[in-house]
Amino acid sequence: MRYTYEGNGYKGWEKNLDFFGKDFLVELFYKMLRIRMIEEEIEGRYHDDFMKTPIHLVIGQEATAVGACSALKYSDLLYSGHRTHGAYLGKGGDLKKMLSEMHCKSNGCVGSRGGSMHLIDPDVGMAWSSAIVGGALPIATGAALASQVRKENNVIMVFLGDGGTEEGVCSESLNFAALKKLPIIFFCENNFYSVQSPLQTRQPKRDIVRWAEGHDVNAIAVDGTNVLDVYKTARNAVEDIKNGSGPWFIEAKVYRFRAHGGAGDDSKTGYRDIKEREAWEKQCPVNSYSSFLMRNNILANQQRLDMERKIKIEIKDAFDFALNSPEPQKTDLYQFVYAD
Amino acid sequence: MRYTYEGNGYKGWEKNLDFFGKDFLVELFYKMLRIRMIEEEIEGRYHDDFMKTPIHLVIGQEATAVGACSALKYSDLLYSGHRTHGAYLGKGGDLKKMLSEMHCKSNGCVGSRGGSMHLIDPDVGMAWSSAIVGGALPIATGAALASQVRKENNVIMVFLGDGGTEEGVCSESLNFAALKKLPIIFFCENNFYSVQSPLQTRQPKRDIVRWAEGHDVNAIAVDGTNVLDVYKTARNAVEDIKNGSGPWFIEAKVYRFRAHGGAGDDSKTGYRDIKEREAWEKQCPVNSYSSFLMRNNILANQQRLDMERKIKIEIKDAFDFALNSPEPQKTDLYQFVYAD
Amino acid sequence: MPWDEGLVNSLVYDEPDPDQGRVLSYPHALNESLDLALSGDPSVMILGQGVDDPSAMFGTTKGLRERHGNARVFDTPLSEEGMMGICTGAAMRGMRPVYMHNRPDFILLAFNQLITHASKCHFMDNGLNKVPLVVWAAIGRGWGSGAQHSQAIQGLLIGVPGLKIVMPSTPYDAKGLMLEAIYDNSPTLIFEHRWLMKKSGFVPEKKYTVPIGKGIVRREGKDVTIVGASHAIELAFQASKKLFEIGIDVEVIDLRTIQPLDDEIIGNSLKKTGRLLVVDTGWAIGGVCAEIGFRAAEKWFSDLKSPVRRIGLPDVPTPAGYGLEQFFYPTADNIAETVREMCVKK
Amino acid sequence: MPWDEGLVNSLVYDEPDPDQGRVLSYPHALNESLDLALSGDPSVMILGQGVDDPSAMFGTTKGLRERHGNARVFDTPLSEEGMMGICTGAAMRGMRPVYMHNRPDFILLAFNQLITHASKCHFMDNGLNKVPLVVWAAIGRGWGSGAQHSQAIQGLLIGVPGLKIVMPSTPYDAKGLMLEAIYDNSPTLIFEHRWLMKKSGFVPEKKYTVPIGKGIVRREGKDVTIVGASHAIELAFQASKKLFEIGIDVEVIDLRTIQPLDDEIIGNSLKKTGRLLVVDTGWAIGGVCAEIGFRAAEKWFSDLKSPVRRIGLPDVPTPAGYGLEQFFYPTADNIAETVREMCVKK
Ligand SMILES: Cc1ncc(C[n+]2csc(CCOP(=O)(O)OP(=O)(O)O)c2C)c(N)n1
Ligand SMILES: Cc1ncc(C[n+]2csc(CCOP(=O)(O)OP(=O)(O)O)c2C)c(N)n1
Ligand SMILES: [Mg+2]
Ligand SMILES: [Mg+2]
Repeated sequence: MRYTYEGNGYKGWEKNLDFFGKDFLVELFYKMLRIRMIEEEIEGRYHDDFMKTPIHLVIGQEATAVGACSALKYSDLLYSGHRTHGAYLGKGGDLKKMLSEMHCKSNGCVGSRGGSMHLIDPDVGMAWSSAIVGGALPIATGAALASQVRKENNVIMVFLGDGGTEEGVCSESLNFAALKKLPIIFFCENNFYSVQSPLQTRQPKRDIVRWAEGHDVNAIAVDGTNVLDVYKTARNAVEDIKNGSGPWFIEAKVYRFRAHGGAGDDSKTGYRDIKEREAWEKQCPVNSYSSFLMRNNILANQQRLDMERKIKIEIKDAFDFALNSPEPQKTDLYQFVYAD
Repeated sequence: MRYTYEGNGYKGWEKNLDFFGKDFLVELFYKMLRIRMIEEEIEGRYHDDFMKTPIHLVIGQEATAVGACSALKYSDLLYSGHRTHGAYLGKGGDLKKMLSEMHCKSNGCVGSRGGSMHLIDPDVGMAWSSAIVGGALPIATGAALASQVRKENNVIMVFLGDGGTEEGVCSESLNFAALKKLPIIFFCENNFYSVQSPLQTRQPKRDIVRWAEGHDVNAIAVDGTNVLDVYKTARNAVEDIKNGSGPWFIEAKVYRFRAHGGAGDDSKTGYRDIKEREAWEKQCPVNSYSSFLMRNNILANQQRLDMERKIKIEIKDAFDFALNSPEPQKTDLYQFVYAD
Repeated sequence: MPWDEGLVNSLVYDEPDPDQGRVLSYPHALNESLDLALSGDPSVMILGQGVDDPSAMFGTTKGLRERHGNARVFDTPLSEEGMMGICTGAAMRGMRPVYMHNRPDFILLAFNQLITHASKCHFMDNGLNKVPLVVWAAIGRGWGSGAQHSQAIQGLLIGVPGLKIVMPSTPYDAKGLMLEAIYDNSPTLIFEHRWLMKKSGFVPEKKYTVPIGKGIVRREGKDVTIVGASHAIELAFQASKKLFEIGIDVEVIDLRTIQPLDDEIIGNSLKKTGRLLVVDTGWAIGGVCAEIGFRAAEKWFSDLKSPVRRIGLPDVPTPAGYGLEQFFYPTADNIAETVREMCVKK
Repeated sequence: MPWDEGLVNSLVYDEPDPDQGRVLSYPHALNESLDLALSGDPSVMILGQGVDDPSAMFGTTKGLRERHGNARVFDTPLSEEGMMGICTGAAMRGMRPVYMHNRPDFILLAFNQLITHASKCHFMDNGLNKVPLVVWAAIGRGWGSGAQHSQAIQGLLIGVPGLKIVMPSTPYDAKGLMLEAIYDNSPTLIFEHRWLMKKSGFVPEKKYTVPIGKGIVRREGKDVTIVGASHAIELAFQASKKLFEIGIDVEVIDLRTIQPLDDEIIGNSLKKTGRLLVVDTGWAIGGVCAEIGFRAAEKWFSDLKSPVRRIGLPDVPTPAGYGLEQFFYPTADNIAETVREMCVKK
């Protein structure tokens, strides 16, 4: 086992719950549960072969998506890399448009032209994503520049992985953001792997957050399995930025329970220890938060079951919608090469 | 005045001179003086138009070239960016070959094909340079990798400017060097400007050395006008690396007394304060060291005059050699596109 | 560089006729267009290494920061890939950045953002976002530029879907095409040639545009068609004068933009002359020359009376030294000689 | 991806004839060549993202680290530009790196090191240093690759002096050209096609090489010459079968390497057929198709009986969705139809 959980779970949070209000706490749970269930349904149906698209599941990484996005308003913009599902749903992206995209339908969020690594929904501020590692970082930074020049008073957030920090453009983006004191949060989901390559074969032993700090951005590490930690950290960053702090870099340590891409886990191929995954599954962001809420009488078991039923229906409807949506036509291919 | 000298001159060094021996101390001076005089001669002749090549003078930056290179053996390799003159001469490059190159002659160090930004002399370990900012950094890192794989037990040094640290590839190179614990020294001459752009329009306020440290390389800042400080720092790094420390990053603060390129200073155009340059000229690496040596009776005035006479002759001979060297032929153009 | 300034200054350009109207230098024409764009639209911004320094990017950006402020006219870090992405991201959010480079060579650092991002966003986004971005660079030559500071990369980019590529040859076009590029909603590259910076010409004061995708016949002729853009037009002109003296009447087509390419103007000319020589400032192989020659042999095959020919850079890197450089670049004499050959061999 | 695996598996390749000799899969052939190279020369090293992971770069690098150690076979950070420079620097110091990429798209991040450094070192250095570097990548198609994971960038690189570009079409060539590329002292790119990974064929066990710069006639014919490389040869073959049924006899030339280009083999064929169709897996505009077509119209103009034609990717980015993708890629039917047209219109 190379990478172990080093957080404290929800220890200490019991005393601080009034800070949020019960509805909000339950809502965070609902959002995580919804993402988990959507991802499991996608995974379950993947072998039906109707979704002719790569998938990069966020099962295990729901707390980062939900915690970080919940700190944003609609007018704040979110950018992401290839692992889009959590970002898109966390920011409030339309599930039907998402599933249509994944079914290559013409009413997909980008008309089946972008695929699952390019889920965007400008209506809710899910602004853009790139399938190129690090590719969205300067683009998000440019959005922050535009916000600053146009005095739009919003915050930009961009998701990246541990691998994303290895691209030179990440350093360039941090430098420019720090130079101009741009309103941007670099939110790094450090899940210790890039595809099947462990962090230790790609970076020296030092915390990513320390590397980021050298760029003169505000930087902090957070337990990425703990939605309250993530939310609080992101919210503080957002407020700080509104007060002119300039950019933040947040490193959230987290684990993906499935393969890099596709359905199922591939730990058995040997690139990581199955025990490592199992140990992290004990910190499952959905279940650990659920238990915490139940322990504190904020969530009841029946309530969770009701939620599940509701979400199941939503998901089924959305799949039906996607499956029955129209195919793109040949003439669509030649659209939008140049902009009018 | 944006950038002021913050060093201590040679204060404290009086008590530590035995460490080196007199000959060595004088030799350092001789090397700096030689570079200064060569540069001044190049500058003086530049308007004759026989050197049809850009020039990037190192007048003001002699202590870094000489101090750093003096810590290297011939088998250690040096790489550099566009500002090659100091590196080439510091590493022991052949002056005639250098001037022939600058006169576009076929016996130039690279046959007039590379020009003044590509002065290399593999015979003395002046391995390579690139006219692209940051371009030599990964190439030097690759040389360090080759040394490690082939167990060559030498050290690689690469010169870069403050601007070079802004290229993403600098971060990528540091990361890889740290990851593999490569035997390499990144020697950054921070002269506060990239062409006419001051550091403050390109980087946030934080020391470059702090940025480098974040990559988990050993890092240290040094007074780049003080040849003894530079030498000692570089030598320590070399020894450390031989003991398996992995890479070093050295930031030497220094000032160029002339324009970015070409002859003469261009401060009067207004991009920097003439007073700023004048203040730094008081820290002239050649003169401050000369005074220091004379104060300590290690160098006599007559000795300096003798040196100057000797160097003058060498320079004149080398220019004569270059001017009388053969021109390349048309057929040369088609050589070495592919390697045999 | 003294020798080099001399060399470039000694280029013989036709003296502009002041009766035509106001005469401006090439950089001044560009400066005026940037100034007009900044004044007319608060979303325009000009950035690049040294755009606000005393050299002012060959003079093209002189005074712009003073007049329009540091928020919209600013120097950048040495981070070409990052800044290309930053421009793209800002453009998607409603800005109209003009990102300027001393040399096209530096754009090669940013090919991932340019080719895999900027050019594709509008398509991938199903039209949701636009990227009204202008990327500007001046092709280097002389000054000992050498292999790493002289690359003319238009040939590498001509095949990339979604990009527009502009290569003006006169101060008039430089101004009008810059304004058109800024107003265009697709990412557009403008490749100037450093030697054109010494040119002067008639430039109207008002805001005007030159359309992207339309070429212009610079000289009418009946024997051979020379197609090119930018500095190549200058060479073609000089050659056409020499050729006229020996009875060969050349038509010179200035493409102005090489993507989209004005097929019609080439086709019409070939119908008349039946002979094509393509001249480009970039590598001859696989670039602009090859593309235009191919189209001729595909679309106007039956009009062709002799083999298509091309003159670009030979298949070697640029040597730094002045001596070798003289053997490297095409000249008006090369062009004239090639055209003569084309007319002899029937 | 299940659907995609199915799609690729359903490709109909000719069954190799086991009487010819040992049959290997395409990745296995590559694996064998890498293994032989590592065994035969301590300066060879294999690196790239995931080369030592269980997926082993389509299986091509399986077992290499175990057999040859982590010093010479290793995974890399996600730093394409940096690693390209690191390979170049190591190559100049006597190593022979093979730097592998899942997709050519990722090489675009490293164009500065590849084009402005690796390709020019030997020239700029006046021969003092050599760069025996191999850069390998498999062109993506299907799998919802989309605009950012499907680019076939050979057309962008064909004009860059100093690079060699190899595009094999059979397991035999994949092995022989890989070994040749490793022994070559110039930077050499190998572009595989992901769909060829499913192919099997005759592959001798011994160490052998296939020369760079020489094409091969895969099918003799007298009516039309189809020129291409890599996966395009498969399509040309399928088309040639259909065409034979309607009386059109196609000659298929597999270039094997597109830089240097085997002019002779093309010229000889055109002397016979007088008709040229170029097929490429990259964008049709400004790339391999344009270059070869241009050469035909320049060098063998008098042999040509009909306009040169090309089939490459249309001038649009790749759509991710399977539906649109079907309209995007060339097919054997497109090729057959184009050839038929060429033969009809005299
Ligand atoms: C520039 C680039 N290099 C390589 C890839 C292939 N790739 C796709 S996702 C991925 C892993 C990235 O790891 P990380 O950033 O940690 O994100 P994670 O998948 O762990 O969420 C890689 C290497 C790519 N898409 N882009
Ligand atoms: C990639 C790249 N961008 C821009 C340039 C143009 N350029 C040449 S030297 C230089 C200044 C570099 O500054 P620095 O690294 O601080 O070195 P200094 O000149 O101060 O020694 C610049 C911007 C270049 N050569 N390469
Ligand atoms: Mg990761
Ligand atoms: Mg500097």
